[in-house]
Amino acid sequence: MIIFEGLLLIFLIVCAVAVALTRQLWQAIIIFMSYSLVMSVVWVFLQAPDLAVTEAAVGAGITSILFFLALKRINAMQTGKKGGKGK
Amino acid sequence: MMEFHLFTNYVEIAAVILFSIGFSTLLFHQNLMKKIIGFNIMDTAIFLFLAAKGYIAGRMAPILVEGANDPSLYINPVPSALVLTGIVVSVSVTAFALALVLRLYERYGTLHLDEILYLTRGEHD
Amino acid sequence: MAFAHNIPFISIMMTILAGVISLLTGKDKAARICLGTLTAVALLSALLFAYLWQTGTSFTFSMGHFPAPWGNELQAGLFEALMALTFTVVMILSLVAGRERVVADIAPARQGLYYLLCSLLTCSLLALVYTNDIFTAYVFVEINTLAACGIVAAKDTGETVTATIRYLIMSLLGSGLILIAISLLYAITGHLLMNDLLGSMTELAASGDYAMPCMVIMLFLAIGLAIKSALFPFHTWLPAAHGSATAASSAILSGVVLKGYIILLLKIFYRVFGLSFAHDLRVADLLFVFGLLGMIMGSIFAVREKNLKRMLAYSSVAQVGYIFMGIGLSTAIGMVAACFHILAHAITKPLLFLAADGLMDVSGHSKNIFNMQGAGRRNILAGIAFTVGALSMIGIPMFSGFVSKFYFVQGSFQNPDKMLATLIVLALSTVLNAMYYLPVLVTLYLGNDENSPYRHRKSANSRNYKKAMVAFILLNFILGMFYEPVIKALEQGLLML
Amino acid sequence: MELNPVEIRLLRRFRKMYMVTAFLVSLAMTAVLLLTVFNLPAFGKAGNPAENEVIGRYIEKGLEETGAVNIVAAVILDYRAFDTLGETLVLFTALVAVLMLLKDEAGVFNRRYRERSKFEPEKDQIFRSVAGMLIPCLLVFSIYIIVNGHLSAGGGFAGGAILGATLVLYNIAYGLEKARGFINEKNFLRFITAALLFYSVVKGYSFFTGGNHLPSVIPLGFPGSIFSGGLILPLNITVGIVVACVVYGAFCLFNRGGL
Repeated sequence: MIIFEGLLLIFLIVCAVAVALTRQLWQAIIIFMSYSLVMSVVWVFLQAPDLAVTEAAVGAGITSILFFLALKRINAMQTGKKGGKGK
Repeated sequence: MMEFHLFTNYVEIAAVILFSIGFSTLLFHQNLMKKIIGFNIMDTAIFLFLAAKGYIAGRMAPILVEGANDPSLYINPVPSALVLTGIVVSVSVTAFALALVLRLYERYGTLHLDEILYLTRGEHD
Repeated sequence: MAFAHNIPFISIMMTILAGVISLLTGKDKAARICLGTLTAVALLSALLFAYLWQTGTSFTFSMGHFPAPWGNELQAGLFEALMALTFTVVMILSLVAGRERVVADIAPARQGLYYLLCSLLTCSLLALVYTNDIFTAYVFVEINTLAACGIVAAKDTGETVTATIRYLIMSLLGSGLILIAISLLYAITGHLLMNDLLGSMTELAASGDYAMPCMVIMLFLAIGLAIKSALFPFHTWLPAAHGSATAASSAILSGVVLKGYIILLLKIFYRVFGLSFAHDLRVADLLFVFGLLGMIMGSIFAVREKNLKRMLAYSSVAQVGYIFMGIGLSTAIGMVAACFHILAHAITKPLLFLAADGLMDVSGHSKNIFNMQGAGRRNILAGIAFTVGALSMIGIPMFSGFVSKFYFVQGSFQNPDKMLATLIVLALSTVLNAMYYLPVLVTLYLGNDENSPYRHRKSANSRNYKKAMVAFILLNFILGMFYEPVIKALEQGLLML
Repeated sequence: MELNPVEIRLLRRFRKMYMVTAFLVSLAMTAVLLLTVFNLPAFGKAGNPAENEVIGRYIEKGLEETGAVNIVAAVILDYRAFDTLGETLVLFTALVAVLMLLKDEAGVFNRRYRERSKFEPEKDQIFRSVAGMLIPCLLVFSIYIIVNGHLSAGGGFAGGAILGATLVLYNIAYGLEKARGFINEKNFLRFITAALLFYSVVKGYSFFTGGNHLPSVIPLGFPGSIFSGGLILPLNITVGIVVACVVYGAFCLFNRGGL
């Protein structure tokens, strides 16, 4: 059990470093999403089911939706700008 | 009586490493979206730390089973309550920060904080 | 139980309800609700202050049916009541005086939300002042941060939005440090209520356990709150945010919001660690050094600044340095002086920002000092207000700024180790203050405006603006001349803390 | 805006310095925190400082005093309810700030980018039928989580987030016009204001009676059944509505700058 938990924790750290180093924003967001999900699994191990449910719904769900919406709007603006004027 | 726990606190060690990574991403990364993700990592790391501090090996989650209310059966419910509050706070802050970033992108067409600062320099008299 | 004991709770609930209801009303109604609620809260706080002054006690109010270590709790003494009163009065006067500028700067659809955020900001400040629970304090710090960023970003220019994101990022770093410090605190003591924390901390200090975690906790709490209240090396966000927001926001942010965090820090010093333990941890010395550096560096930045609002913002950095220097002196009089300076700065800096707004009004809305030649002659009231504020900040007798400097000097005499440094830096800082405020005054009154296109521009300020400015000026004189009762109240209040 | 070669070189050097400082600061911070963690009470051991009389009472008397089986729900909605009121206000503040920043009064964003990013869904039958099956399930699931907040893990925040996500899914699948049939801007603002008003008034009542040592008249109900826990059930529902509204509102504002 401890080994599995340790692996999950190492996975979290790798995810956190990867977010800082990836070049593509959407990759960073997906990595962050998996980070949140693994975090909620860790919380199940720590006997905190309330947190696990909330983190899965709010942390992984809502936060990721917000990030993707923001990214979508940024992409829309990017194509809009490129079409408009070459600044 | 001081004790020195090198590897017993392994969850806390992971939590503070994650905290430092998130903190550094928020402080030093130039991309605003990455900064916000860094902030989220920093906050979840603190929540992991708190959850670890509430955990007591061999005990159950604080949902009473059949009315048994012996404190030595359940883990500490307070950290869970604090973290629940914290998660919602961090989502709210994320939404606000993303809205600001969108506003900035609309105006300057970049997510790079240095570039934005360079572009604003000419604006104020 | 006396009615007065309900006042902290009623003040907080009223501002919450005002904020929530404002979402449905139009912009004018939202402004009226906000100002009406604030006036009621100010009156109630005055009542509470009078009650506590007469009885000479402090009390706690449990939020819910469970007593303190299980439920949440508010605590009110003279110090808290005085701060709540000052904060609400400054909020009201700033909002009244800045009303026209809000109408001009902020899009009509946003004005209702602006006042809503002001209500919530007051709610969070009151909760920060009254709360007795450190985690509740964290939650309200976050509301404070979001609402403060919101009222900066309400004026929709590139400059303000950029300033807001910088402000937000620095604030989040501060919040992160505060939250991990609270978690560590919980891990080693198991308490969140300040009184219980003080008990555990005293035990830990006596036994010497967890010395390293205690040190780190104090350091993180101090740095986290210092970032949010713009102590010198962490001040980088302040000039942009305070210099670019609309006049009312600048006044509220510099007068009130910065002080909320300092009060939380004071409560942590007194009620969580206890003064002697906090002193042993050496964090006060760090704050003292940063404070001294801030007093000099803030003024040097201000001397070089040609943008009037940014100059005032840098001056805030210097003044926050004074407050932290007073806390860092770790003497009784030093603390009183720091608290008095919180009040003095809270009524002086909003006055300066709002006067600067009136002066910019008659100079074509340029923030540059060179475009304000003779503006003090064109807008007489704003000129007088700016003069009063500047003289107070320099520390001329009869004005509030002088009193705090006087007590800072007295406080330094109690601590021989830090006396020399304090006195030298105080003198140097006074000279530097004069170096940037006096040239502005000279420009305002003696500047030649014959070639200026605005030389015939008359001030078009409303009567409300004038009334609020007169009130600010009077407050400044009152605090500068009849300071003894205030000092006495602060001394007693700090003992009750 | 052009930079000359000297400036570019300076900028590069600055960037290198910046990276080095960043690395050193992070390293120092990690070291300090690790040292602190080594000195903390041991992980997962009984009898740590955090396990004290406060927790004892929560678990021993929680059911009796609040009527909730889930002690975490009892703590956040009854014992430490002031924190949770603050937390709901944080959500509200964030929503107001986002509304202020992204509400597109003049429709500038829509006009400029409408051709390139579509806000109305494509007529995708498969997606719609899958959504049609999913939405009722999600709705039931979220309501289950909300109303069982005092009995099992979950509660208003998690359930409200799922409810909000369901609304978002409905909006994506069936389009804005249909979603506006039951939640438009006016409705939305009224919903969230009413929920928050109810929340603050109810909690204000319990704070007031508690602070003045008056008895509360709210029955706690039979432990373990749905209608138990006194105020916790209605408060969970209110919190759920607030969270769902905030999620849906944030989605609409991010997506097209209006509700």
